[in-house]
Amino acid sequence: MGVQAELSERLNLGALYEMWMVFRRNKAALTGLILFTAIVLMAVFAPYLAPYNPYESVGAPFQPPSDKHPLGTNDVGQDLLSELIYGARISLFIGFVAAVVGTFIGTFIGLSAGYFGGLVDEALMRFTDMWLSMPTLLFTIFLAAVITRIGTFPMLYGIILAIALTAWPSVARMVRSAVLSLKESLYVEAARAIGVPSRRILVKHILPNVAPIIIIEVITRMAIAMLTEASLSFLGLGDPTAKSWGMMIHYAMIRNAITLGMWWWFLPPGIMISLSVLAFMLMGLGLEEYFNPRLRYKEQ
Amino acid sequence: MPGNGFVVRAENLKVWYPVRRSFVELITRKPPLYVRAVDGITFEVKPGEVFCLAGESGCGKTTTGRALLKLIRGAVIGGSVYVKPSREVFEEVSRHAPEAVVDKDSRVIDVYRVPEKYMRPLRREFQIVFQDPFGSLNPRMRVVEILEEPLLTHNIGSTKEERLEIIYRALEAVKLIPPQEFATRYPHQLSGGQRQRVAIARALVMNPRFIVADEPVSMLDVSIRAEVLEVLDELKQKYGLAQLFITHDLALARHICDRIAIMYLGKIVEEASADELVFNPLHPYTKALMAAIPDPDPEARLKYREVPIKGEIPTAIRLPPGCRFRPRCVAYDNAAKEIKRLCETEDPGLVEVKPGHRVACWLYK
Amino acid sequence: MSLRNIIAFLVVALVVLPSLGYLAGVAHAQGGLKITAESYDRWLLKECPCEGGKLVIALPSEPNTFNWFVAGSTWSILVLNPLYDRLVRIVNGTLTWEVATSMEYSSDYKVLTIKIRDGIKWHDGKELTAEDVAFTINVLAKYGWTYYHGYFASVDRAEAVDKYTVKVYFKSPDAGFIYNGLASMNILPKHIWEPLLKEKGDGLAKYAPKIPDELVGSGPFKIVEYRPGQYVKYVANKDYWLKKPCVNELVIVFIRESNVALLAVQKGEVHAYYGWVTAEVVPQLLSTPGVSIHVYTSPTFYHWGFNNLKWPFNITEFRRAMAFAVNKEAIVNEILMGYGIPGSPGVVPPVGINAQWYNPNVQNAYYFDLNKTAEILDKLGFKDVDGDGWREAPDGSDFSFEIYPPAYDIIRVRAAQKIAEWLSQIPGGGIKAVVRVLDWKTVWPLIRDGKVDTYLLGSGPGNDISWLYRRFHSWPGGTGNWARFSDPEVDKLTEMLKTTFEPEKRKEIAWRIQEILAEKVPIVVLYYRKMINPYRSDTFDGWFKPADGGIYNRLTLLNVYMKPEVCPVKPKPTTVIVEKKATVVQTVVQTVVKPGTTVVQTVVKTLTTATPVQPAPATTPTTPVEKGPNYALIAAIIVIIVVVAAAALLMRRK
Amino acid sequence: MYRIVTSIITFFAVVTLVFFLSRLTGDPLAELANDPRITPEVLESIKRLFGLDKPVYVQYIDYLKNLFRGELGFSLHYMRPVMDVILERLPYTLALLVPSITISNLLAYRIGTELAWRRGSRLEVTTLTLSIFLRSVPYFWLAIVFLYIFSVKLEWTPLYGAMSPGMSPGLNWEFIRDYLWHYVLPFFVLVFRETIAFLFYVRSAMIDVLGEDYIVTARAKGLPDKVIKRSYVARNGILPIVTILGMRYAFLIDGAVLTETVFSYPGTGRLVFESIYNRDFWLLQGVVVILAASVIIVNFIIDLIYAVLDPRVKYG
Repeated sequence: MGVQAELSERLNLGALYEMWMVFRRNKAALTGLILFTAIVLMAVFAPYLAPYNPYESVGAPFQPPSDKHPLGTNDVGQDLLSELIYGARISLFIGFVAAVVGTFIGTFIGLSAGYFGGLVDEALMRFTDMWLSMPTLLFTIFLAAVITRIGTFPMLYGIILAIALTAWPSVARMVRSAVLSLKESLYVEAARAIGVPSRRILVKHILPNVAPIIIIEVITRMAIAMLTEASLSFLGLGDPTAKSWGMMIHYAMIRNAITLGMWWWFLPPGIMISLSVLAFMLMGLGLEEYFNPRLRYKEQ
Repeated sequence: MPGNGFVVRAENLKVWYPVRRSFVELITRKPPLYVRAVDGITFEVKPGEVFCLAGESGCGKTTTGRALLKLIRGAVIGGSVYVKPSREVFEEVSRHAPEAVVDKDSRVIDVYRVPEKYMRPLRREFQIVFQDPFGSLNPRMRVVEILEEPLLTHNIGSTKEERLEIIYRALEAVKLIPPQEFATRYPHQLSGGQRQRVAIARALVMNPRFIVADEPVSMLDVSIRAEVLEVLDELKQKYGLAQLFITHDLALARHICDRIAIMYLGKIVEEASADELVFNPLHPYTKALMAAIPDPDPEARLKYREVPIKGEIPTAIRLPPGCRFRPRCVAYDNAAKEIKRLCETEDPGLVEVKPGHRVACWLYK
Repeated sequence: MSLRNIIAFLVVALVVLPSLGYLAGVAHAQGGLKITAESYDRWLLKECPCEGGKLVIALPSEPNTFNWFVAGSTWSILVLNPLYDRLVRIVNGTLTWEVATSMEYSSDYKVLTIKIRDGIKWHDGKELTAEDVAFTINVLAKYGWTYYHGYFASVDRAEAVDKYTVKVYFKSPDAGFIYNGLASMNILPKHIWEPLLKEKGDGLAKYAPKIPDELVGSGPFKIVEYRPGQYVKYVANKDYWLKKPCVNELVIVFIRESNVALLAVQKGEVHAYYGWVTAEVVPQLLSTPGVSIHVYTSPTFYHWGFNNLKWPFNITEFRRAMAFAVNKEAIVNEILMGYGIPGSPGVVPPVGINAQWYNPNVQNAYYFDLNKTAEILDKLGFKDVDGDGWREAPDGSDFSFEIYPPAYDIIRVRAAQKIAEWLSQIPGGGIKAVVRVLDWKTVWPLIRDGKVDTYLLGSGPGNDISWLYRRFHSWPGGTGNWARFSDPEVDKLTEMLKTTFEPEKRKEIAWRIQEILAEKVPIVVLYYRKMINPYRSDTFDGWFKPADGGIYNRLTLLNVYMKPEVCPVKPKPTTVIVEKKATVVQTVVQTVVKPGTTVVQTVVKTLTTATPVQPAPATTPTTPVEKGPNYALIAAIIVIIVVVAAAALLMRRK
Repeated sequence: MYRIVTSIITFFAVVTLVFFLSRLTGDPLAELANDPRITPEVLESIKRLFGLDKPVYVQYIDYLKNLFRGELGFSLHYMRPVMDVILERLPYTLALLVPSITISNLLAYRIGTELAWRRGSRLEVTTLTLSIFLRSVPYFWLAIVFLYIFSVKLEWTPLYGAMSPGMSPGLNWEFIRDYLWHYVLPFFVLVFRETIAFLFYVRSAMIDVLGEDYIVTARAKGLPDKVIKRSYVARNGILPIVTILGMRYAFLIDGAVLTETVFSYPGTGRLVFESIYNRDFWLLQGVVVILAASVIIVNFIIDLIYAVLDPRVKYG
């Protein structure tokens, strides 16, 4: 045990340190981390990086790339590069919130099913199976179509909700199986032998040990959520006021970018989506390999 | 209520695990099948005594240990487990679950009649140490947290300082010195022996009357077994702690235990004091086990080799009629016709052949 | 009821009503009204320069049903268009005789006598008679589920007097009947539909007619095949009574993405695209050899609607202030890229059949002037009291309202954002307007139920000016009055429109209504869109390009022919290699010029290249595909089997 | 048996969920009110005709009744039974899905095994990196880029549809050529994408198998690689792969929705898109139910296959 590790232990940085070690060992995961950091920085410092305000018309519409507008302008003369940079914010936001909400629902259901077992487990797992048996994107499309049509809240939230609602089943499955194996673990049995109440066992013994799985889930779910959002936007179910990367592609499509050969409009957002999904997938893969390579079975 | 001088007494204890039936079998009403992990055993552990359960793996000894503490889930449990807790615990339990009280005067409680939610006070005095020291400690908790948990659960010690005091004393008792240093460590920073001692300390902080030690050293390297065993022995000497020591190692059992019971396929086949059992085994199975003990004396080894065993331990789902050891029994092959007939039809009960030495074999009836 | 309303009511009662009564009396006294309409002949080609060939038209969406009684979508109507004839049709903004040859109202306007042409044959050889016409009218009048029932609700019954005369009896006079009802009514064959109706009753609404057996029409094309999601195929009805279509075959393909459709036109796979084309592609299209565009103005009025019952939009002055804050020219020029015309304050569109009722005097009632808005708002007490740059309500509380455009129409979303921007720039403090973009399915019920402050909606006018009744008659009398506008004079006038038959008088009433609407501003019409239809001008000619309609229309179907140099019929000596020669043709894009607007004349240079097209093998008369097994399914199964077998073999070898 | 019962329960739960969610979107005919032709009376009678005036639970019971008759309700947009509309499109989707799922799985299986075998080699690392990147690419976008390259720029493949307009299907060479010409790009995109996604499972399943003691033993015995690959790795590795086939199928349906939309292919996936566009929730509901049912059935079949392949699993 190195001094460094000793120190981190004392600072209670165990988990963080462990993760860092994983990333340092795994080249792919490190690439993912770097990419991720870059994209997050881009989102955070968008106002400083973007040459223009993406919500303002700053030039003639449909301009090809030029010195003034490195990626040209869109249908109302907004700068595409600025849109691309600001797009990181919306896309990451959608991905993050959807992933967190989805994982939260999944964790809750998985924990309950796994811990209480019996009839609760059976019922919840039937329910989960039902959702799992639906083609995910198809069902997300359906939910998004339904949700954005029943409330007067901004469409963006409807889409996030739709993505979250289809993201949870696999999380629930995974958490449940983790809980089931943890429940049989000796230290939980020891706690029961001591007479620790079940709620406390759940919170103190099971939850902290499911946490890594949840973290990985959030990361991979984010990737999937971003992809799903892009697909929904492409199909015309997105929020037309949210400048996400998916919406940029959608606009490019409805304003005939292919006909006009304006590849600078629909290629960059696709590449950005790919890069950020890649970042999350690499990070997820790295962490997963470390924590438990056999737990996962579903992805997209 | 036969006898009164016990801490824990199992009477005709049965643990049957149901085998999952398929849908068709459910419809056609096929009778349910069970794995009879423990199939009607009776024994008692006296105060201050170390009682050993020994046998091959899969014979049900671990299940017995857990069944005593009501830690088995998803199985059909029959028979009774009587315990004698301390006065205050007895009063607390009898207040909430009067139906569980068997004998008020001698404070005997039937564990299986206590509803789960009132088990907690009992758990305080009846504890367990698991076989696997690597799995039995939560890797995300420090030693101090692990040891504090039972205290918090049972409201022992009102302040943090008080609890720390108790924890340090328990750590010292299991020879983890200095306790202050060990207390801040995570399990993965401890060796196997140290972990097992933490596990013992966890049982110890509650000041129990009885612990089940479920093969506490079998997963440890031989070199560090001694220190754990030493701690356990000290507990018996110093605190008069009654123990149910589960092991597959007869040599170890003889060394540690006051009395030994040999289990085979969910039943006790022989029970006697340690020396009696080792030097005068009666049951063919015990003899076979003895043969497996490596002995430094080659002559002795040769002598025991004369009693071999055949086949392997069968599954506990479909048991043969009569004596369940019969298919593997060498003595059966050589036995007289009428005994053979008995072996084939009837199960031999545990019969006291000498004072304190009981055996379940038709040869001795 | 406010004093103003009472006065208005009295004015109506004292002045307008008696004069109306007088006019009605005059109409009575004159007795009967002969309907005048134009003849088709002036539009028709005398003879086809080339006969034969296949015309491919793309629509953005497929028809929802081939059952015309319940044809809800535009695309269904368009797809059935080549199949059926009408009594009269509106061509290029004028009423034109088709099957009918004359129509005459009785003196009380309760009977309409229609004479029809003889010698018209259904595709199956039977003759089209007055019975068919009467049957169609009766179904529409009787069954509430037919989509045109609203136009025929005033009809009591129709009778075939003789083989070529139909009499329509009305419950009450209905001035809009011919424009609304007859001009949009396809004549359906009685011998096909009557048995169906007897068999199914109301269930006919859910019936999908068999293709092509039950799709018998009398029009210039017969349907032979329908591939769901792909195309409808027609062959020319060579015996068509009006004129033989020049092309042999017509295929209508459905391409949702304008991207793809435009590329298909550019590649020459599709000869015309009748769909939503946004203006940015025009230069690209025009620079493609052989592609031209037809631009026309759609009469749909896109407007900024106010909820006239909700404060402060119930204050006429406030609405006027809003009207001054909208720069319609900017919306047309910037968002529509010039492809539109600014909305008329009188709502009635200056194009198409509605042009005859359009009142040009109101055009300049409002202009973009934020100072004027500021002035009115100041007067009304909307002032920036706390100096935060936003105006507060007269009682000093924060004031803001919402604009709801539907999410699917990006033009309206952008227009809403523009309006909000202008409102924020009002001198002396802006008005806070929040643009909320929701799905149409969500917005629509809100608009319908009056739950929103303001909204952006596109509404279609009717063929007959009496549509003003539906849009502006007091709530809840007019169900299309989503602005919940109510004005006693407009109520009276719009009611009169429904019963006044005299064209001059109707025009007068319509003009008056437009004046009132311009004054009261229940809604602000932002623009009428100009639509763009790309088409091939190198291979086909004879396109009919109406100012108010798309390139795909009945006259195009009759007239369009392959250019002689590519004509498949005229046998040409062996293979012709025509040099690629480019000719510059000047096309003047028609612009409707109205007083008060700047005259825009776009001169677009079209580069037409006579591309050598391989002469197709002599016209193969297309035989209707016999009904047989589903070939697509068979093909699918064969492909599956082959692939799986191949895969299995592949596996085996490894 | 147990599987059949749970499958049926799952199916009905899906139907119920989808039904009630669809009903949440409100009046499907509301938009007709803005049609200049439609008067309130007409709207009322149309509603009555479609049973929209009945309470939701009655509608639900009617729907279930129809389901037993093999009907999925009535599409308000197409004015036809939903089942008819779907059946018209299903052949196209099946023709796209079945071959692509077969081919891609076989490809992925071959390549995945090979990758697992050569774990750590440069070939493996390159292939993996490439496929991780390609897996991150949004599916529809990939399809658009393919369309842009092959159809727009190179003009090798057609822009849209399953056949040239007016090309009446028939068993002649001309039609088959035309059909395949339209088929190749969507098919290729599906196969390409699916192979890459599936590769990972195969690889990790195979790596697991390779780590098993019996493989190590077999190698230690000096058995030739070919024999080990064929009789040890392949056989044991196929089990975990079969289990996830059901999920891959569901995933492929998602892919079909996007692919068919991009290539204007007239299948059921495209119908999803169309029904969203037309706000035809009854049809959307039907498509979702049908596709979900197909996933359930496929999963059921896969379970059976699994039981056949794996002697350890027994289903009653």
